Amino acid sequence: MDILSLFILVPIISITVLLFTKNLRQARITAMIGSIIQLSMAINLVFSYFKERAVNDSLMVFTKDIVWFAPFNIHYSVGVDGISVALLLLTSIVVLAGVFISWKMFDLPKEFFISLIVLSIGVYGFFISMDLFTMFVFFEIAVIPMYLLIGIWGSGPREFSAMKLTLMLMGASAILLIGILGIYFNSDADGGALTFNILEIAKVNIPIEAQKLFFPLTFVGFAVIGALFPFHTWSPDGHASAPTAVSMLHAGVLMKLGGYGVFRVAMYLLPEGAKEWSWIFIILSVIGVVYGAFSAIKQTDLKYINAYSSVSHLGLVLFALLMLNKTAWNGAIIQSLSHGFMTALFFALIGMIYERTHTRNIAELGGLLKVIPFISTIYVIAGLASLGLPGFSGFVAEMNIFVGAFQNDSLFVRIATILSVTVIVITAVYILRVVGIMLMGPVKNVAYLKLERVTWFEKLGILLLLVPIVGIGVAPLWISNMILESLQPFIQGLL
Amino acid sequence: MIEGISIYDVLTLTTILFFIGVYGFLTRKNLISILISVEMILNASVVNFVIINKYLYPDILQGVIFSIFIIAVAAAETALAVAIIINLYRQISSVEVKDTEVMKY
Amino acid sequence: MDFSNFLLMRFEVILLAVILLLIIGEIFITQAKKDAVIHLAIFLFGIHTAVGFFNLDDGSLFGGMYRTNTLIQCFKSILNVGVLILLLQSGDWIQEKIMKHGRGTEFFVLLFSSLFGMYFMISSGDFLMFYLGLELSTLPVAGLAAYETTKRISSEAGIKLILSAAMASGTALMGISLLYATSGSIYFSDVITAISPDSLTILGFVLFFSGLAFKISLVPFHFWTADVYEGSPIAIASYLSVISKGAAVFILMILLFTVLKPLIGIWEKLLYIIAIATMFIGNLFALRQQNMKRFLAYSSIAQAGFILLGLIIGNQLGAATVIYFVLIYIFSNLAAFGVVQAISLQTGKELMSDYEGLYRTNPNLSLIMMLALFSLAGIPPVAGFFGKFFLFTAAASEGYYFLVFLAVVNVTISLYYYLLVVRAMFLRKSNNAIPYFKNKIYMRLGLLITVIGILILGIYSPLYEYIYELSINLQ
Amino acid sequence: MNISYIILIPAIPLVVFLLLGIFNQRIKPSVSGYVGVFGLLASALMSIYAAYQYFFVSGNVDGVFQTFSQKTVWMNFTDSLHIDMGILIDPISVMMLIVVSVVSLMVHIYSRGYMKGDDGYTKFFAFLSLFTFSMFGLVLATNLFQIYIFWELVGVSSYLLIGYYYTKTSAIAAAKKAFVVTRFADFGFLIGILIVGYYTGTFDFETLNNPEGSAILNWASSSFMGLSALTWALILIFMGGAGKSAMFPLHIWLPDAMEGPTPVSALIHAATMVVAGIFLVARLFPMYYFVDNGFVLNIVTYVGAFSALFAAIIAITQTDIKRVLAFSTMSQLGYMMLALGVSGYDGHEGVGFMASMFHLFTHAMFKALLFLGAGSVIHAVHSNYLKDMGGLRKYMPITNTTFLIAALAISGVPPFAGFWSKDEILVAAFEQDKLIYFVGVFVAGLTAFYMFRIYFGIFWGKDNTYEHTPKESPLSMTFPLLVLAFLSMTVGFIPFSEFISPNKVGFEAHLNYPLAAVATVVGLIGIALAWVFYKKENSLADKWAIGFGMFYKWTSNKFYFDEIYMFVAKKIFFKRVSEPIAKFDRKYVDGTMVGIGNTTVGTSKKIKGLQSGRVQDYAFAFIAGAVVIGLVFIYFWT
Repeated sequence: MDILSLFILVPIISITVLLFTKNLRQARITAMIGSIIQLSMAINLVFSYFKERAVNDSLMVFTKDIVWFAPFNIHYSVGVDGISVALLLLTSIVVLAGVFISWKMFDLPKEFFISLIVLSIGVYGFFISMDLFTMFVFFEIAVIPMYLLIGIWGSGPREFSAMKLTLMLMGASAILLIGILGIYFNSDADGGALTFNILEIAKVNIPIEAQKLFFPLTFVGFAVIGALFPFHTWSPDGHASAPTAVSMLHAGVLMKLGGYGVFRVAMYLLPEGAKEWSWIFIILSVIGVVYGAFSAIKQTDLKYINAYSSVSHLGLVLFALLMLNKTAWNGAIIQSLSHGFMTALFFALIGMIYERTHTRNIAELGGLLKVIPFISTIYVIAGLASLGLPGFSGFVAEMNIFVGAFQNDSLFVRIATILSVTVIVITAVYILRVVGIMLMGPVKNVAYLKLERVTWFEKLGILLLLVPIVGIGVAPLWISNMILESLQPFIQGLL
Repeated sequence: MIEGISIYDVLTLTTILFFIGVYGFLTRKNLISILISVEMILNASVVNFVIINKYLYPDILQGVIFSIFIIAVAAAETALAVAIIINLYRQISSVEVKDTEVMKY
Repeated sequence: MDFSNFLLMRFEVILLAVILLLIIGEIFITQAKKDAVIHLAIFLFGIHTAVGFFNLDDGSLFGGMYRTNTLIQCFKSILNVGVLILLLQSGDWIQEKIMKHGRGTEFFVLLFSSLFGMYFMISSGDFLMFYLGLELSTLPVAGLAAYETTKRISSEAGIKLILSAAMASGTALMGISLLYATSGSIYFSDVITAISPDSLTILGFVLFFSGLAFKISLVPFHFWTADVYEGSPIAIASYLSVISKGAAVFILMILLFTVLKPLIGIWEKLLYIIAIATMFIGNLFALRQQNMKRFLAYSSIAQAGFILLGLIIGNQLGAATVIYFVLIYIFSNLAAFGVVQAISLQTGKELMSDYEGLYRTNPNLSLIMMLALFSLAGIPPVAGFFGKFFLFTAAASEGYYFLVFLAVVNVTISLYYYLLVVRAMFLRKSNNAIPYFKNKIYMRLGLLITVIGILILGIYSPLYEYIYELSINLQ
Repeated sequence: MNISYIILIPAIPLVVFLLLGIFNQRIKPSVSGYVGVFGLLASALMSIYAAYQYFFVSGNVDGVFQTFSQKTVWMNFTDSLHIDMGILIDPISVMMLIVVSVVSLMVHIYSRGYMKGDDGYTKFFAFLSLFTFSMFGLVLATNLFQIYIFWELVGVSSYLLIGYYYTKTSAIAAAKKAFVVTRFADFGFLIGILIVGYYTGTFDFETLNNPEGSAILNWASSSFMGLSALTWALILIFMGGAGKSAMFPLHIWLPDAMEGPTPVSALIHAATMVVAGIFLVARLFPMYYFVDNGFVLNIVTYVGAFSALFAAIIAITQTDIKRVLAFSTMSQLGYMMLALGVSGYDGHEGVGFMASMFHLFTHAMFKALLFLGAGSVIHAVHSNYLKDMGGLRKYMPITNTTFLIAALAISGVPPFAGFWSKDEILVAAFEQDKLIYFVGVFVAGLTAFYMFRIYFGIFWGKDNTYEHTPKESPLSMTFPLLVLAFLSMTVGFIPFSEFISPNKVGFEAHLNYPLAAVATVVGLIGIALAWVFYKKENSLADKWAIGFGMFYKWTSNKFYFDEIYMFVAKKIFFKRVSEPIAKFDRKYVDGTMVGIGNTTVGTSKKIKGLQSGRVQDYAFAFIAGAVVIGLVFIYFWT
């Protein structure tokens, strides 16, 4: 078994074991052990990657290729570069944190953890796939458990939200499907065989006309899950209704599939299409960036705030990807990671606050710093990270994006860049608004004085997420180098 | 081959027969009448087969054989339909089409 | 004369033997042990199915009226497997509801006769054999649809089916007669060479096509479907939706790809329009169904629309994807119908609202239902996804991107209503949820097979490769 | 010169911060105070040692002060653009090290007394350490991006410290305001950095500031809307500096920032962080001077001068003593900006630059002293308002004396520190622009007036009766006062021009006696007026206030700038932008998506009649379908 396929296999084993668990205790411990194994595998992968990279300078390492559907030339083909490695690490951390946060999932615990792990299989598979078909399969595997997770364990208008989210994402994947088929049937342009393999297709010069036609489909297909304006509306409702761990995984990991897919498929395989269409998507993504931030200002539900902030932050990812240069791409990937950790952390904290106070309406909360200092302090830190404070990962990402975007010297892009830089101000406004209203101020409800202090598993979950945020923020060079190195061939493909 | 009658005349006749059957099917209120109309539709094609065979391809009797089978099958079909109609009649004491509209939308 | 030639008709011969054995058996089985008929039927049919897997030579009989090849055998085996699952699933129902009236044997005889007709339909080498097969496959089903003689809607379903079927066969015959007029022969092998796209041929083709489209329930020839499914016993609805439809798809494919190949310019346009109409109408009607049988009926109409995406390209790839899809569809739909049947049998409830809270009382059934629905919707990793993906790939291979686009839009719509069922079962909690019950062995076996099929068929790629190789026969 | 040990100067506060921050709950308050103080003491000693080394031992080679730097790549953007982390040692950074470490040390010591018994004692010291670390990082920055990073960090420390009393609504609002307003300024700063990075290909100060370097020589290579790109960049960078240094019109956060604990106001909002803007312009001075022939410096001058005047006028009418000091700070910062703006580059022309730094240095001492003194008073009477004070000289002799020294220093009375630096500024202004000079002199008079207004108001004036008799503060608080008072008296004698100049070559600066005399006289007049108005309790001030009428009202309301900003923020951005967007999102964007779903379901309902249930209708559809399709194919598609 190769090192990457284990990422699929171990969760499957976890699920199999979970099927035989009897109660919450057994279920969560099984899930935890499974996730810890995953995390250690991911960490191991990082180190092995560096080792392998030193001796192997092919685009993807640890590749494994098995023919699956020969008539279609579909392969089960996996491999990673620095970008996937980073995202795999993100996933494994967020999943483990999610398990910790769901420590007290009393309702149907077994099913909950199974769905959660199925979701993670989809994500892992997506990140390691080098074959468009398997990539698409894993993409859908990742999306569908959301319906159950939100629908069964959610709150509020959970059925509606779950349905909306699922349908919009599946609708997007439907569009994506056409894009993928379009790429597939043009992959023989240079006389070779039709193929789904990304690396093979990248070597082919897909006809310009086809690129122009299929780029928008591929882009939109992926970008919907990355909350591209105006297709982002599944996200606020979905996040608001989802249980904590699911919001974490969804915003933290699942939404990254969008950016990653855009990058790996749309940009890499259809560069001419990207150049042709980038202007319209730049406009949309900048609207998303500013618009998400402005919307967040007016929200009163914590989860909505965070959801709109995700729209804004992920808008930056898409924006950066459209800049078509290394620095911005690097920023986009780091932003993906950083947003993944940050937003997962946020949702975790919101979940803890909700569990204690039974409200997410900031108007009803107040003075939490006094009653639950640990959670509140971390919330402030997460907030600061979110508004791009140096020393946290968000800053590194944003600066890369801005500097990268500024390398592009058309006036249009300049204006777009400057507009998107405004988020550093708007973000500050909505983050500080929440901090001011919810955490500071007098304690609004006497019942809050008796709130339960933070528990060990919650602390563990929080720390898991906080460490990488600070880690990337303080010493960005290693991760940035890992990513930059992997970006090189993509840039060459573009030029 | 019938003197003085071209194949077109016969085909026109069968077409008319076919559409009479269709018309009957669409307008009769009684299930039995509908069944009779179906017979007309089938018979239109029976005549068709025979005429085409006779006029165009008189060497091999494919069409004629075909028409025999059609008659046989039509009989079976009618028998079954009548059986079902009788069963329906036992339950609702009616063979009107409008009484078979319980399931819709 | 060498009778060994008749071994080419092994499927038909054995099935006929099974039918006769059952009829004879009925004479000897005492009233007290009537249930033995069920075991006997299932056992015999199981043997028949197993024998069907053994290899058989290609060849033809009766001067080309009957022909067989590996692909056709494959079809027949697929149908056999479907019928076997169906028998397993409906064994309990027959025992409890039909045997009381002492009409068990007839049920099997009629069912097998219909299957017998399908064999001939698929194997037909000329229009006459085709017509006979078609009628033989339809008429017994009409009887079966009206089998629950005490239920008004059952009779209504029967009458609707037989009248519509008569209309359809009348139209189809008219079409065949016109084709006969233009080509001069009813033998397929002659038709291929003689046919050309002139007006009369086109008219004949369209009329003929409508007869088959009726069986596949393509829009606008689909209207009988929902009513008949709802009224008939679930076993029959299930049979109509998978076996009958599957057989019709096979023969339509054979005809289009071989006999009517010269008309491809016509039928690809025809299929294009009808595919779109079928998908949309099926899905839009399915959206608001409450009765599970009716719901599955519309869903099966929509699925038929998807099948056309594979047919439209008219080559090996299309054939392979269609067969593969039908195979998967049989398993998925049988699983869904199986669950509906199990619940209906135990509680008599068939409405979606009755399913609320099902997961908390009957988790296994709910899971099977969910897998089946996901497979129908096309969600990986269950088989339906692969079937649909390949169909779309097939359509896209000839540049039908817009059609694929509409199809994927429809996948999304269909996902909505499949999720409605999932919602009822998993998301809702209900005080009067269907209480826990245990199924009998046949039903469990039947469901188990479908589940295994749903889980394995997609991922296990050699199967598709095998079908793909067989499909070369249709070139 | 070996500069590697200098890294410890910021590192120690960082370690202290992490220590106190992480073990916040477990550490005893008394211990945490000592940890903070001794940590900073070490930093301060090292700073002084470094200054000694630099200025007197090894920094000066052939009359030119050398620049030493040590850096390591922190983040790569492109092949040429990268963020370095490191330390840059040149005259102004060494000077700033002294300022920051000394004032911070004093504030740390002072806080041990001032914050005694507070719940968040440890947290407070942690934040102070964080701030100190960030400030050190800022002054030692080797490149634009590094300075931006620490710029943000001081901003957030400021946020945390202003909002230290987090249960007080006003403190929360003030903290938020401070952060958002400076963030808005940083928006400009960041874009400026981006422009610089793109057009010069470097962020590094040494490269950028080199007068013979390509960055400066090619400043005109690209232009945008009539100005060169670099000019725009410098304007935007100045915007960042103006935000941090509370220049008009980005000053509105500074008065509100007084909601923080008084030691914080002394450290951050008087002595160190607010001068970061001045420091930034000074740091990039060669660029400002050479690019576009100093065009941007004109802006700097006028913004500085206007802010100085504007703030001084407002300061007269405020009744909260900390706010008076805040506006005074703003006014003095304007002074420094102004001085930078009028400065030249070579030799004696660089007197403005030198004066600005000099004033920065002296101002840090006496303004910190003023704030700490005010804190001592507030500590004693538990109120910020002038009306609750009066006659305190009897109760608090040390505070009284030190406050007086500081007031004299800021008023420019010789021989106190302020006199020397202010004189240099006026000299520079006089040589450059007479109008600016007169503004400067006028502001000097106003400064003396309002400063003595509060001095008399606090320590003389009416004899208030107090519920709790005010007591002199403990030694931990008076000790820093005494130290700073000593410094306020003496630092003016430092021959600053020999150490600090734009081109890093020392020069001789002489006292310009006529100008010095004018300034001193104006200052004394201000003091005298204050004496008349406020020495004894009388109604003169009120009469005059009524005399000024509208003007007084406008002034005491700070010219309604808060209200304007509030209007823009609340009424325009919240109500007219944010709210409509939020609604638009729900109603139209989301509405469209939901609408698509509803339309589908609606269509489904509408067409249900097709399935009528009547078998004849089905047959009709069947036959009509077949016939229509057939005819269409025959007549249209063959």
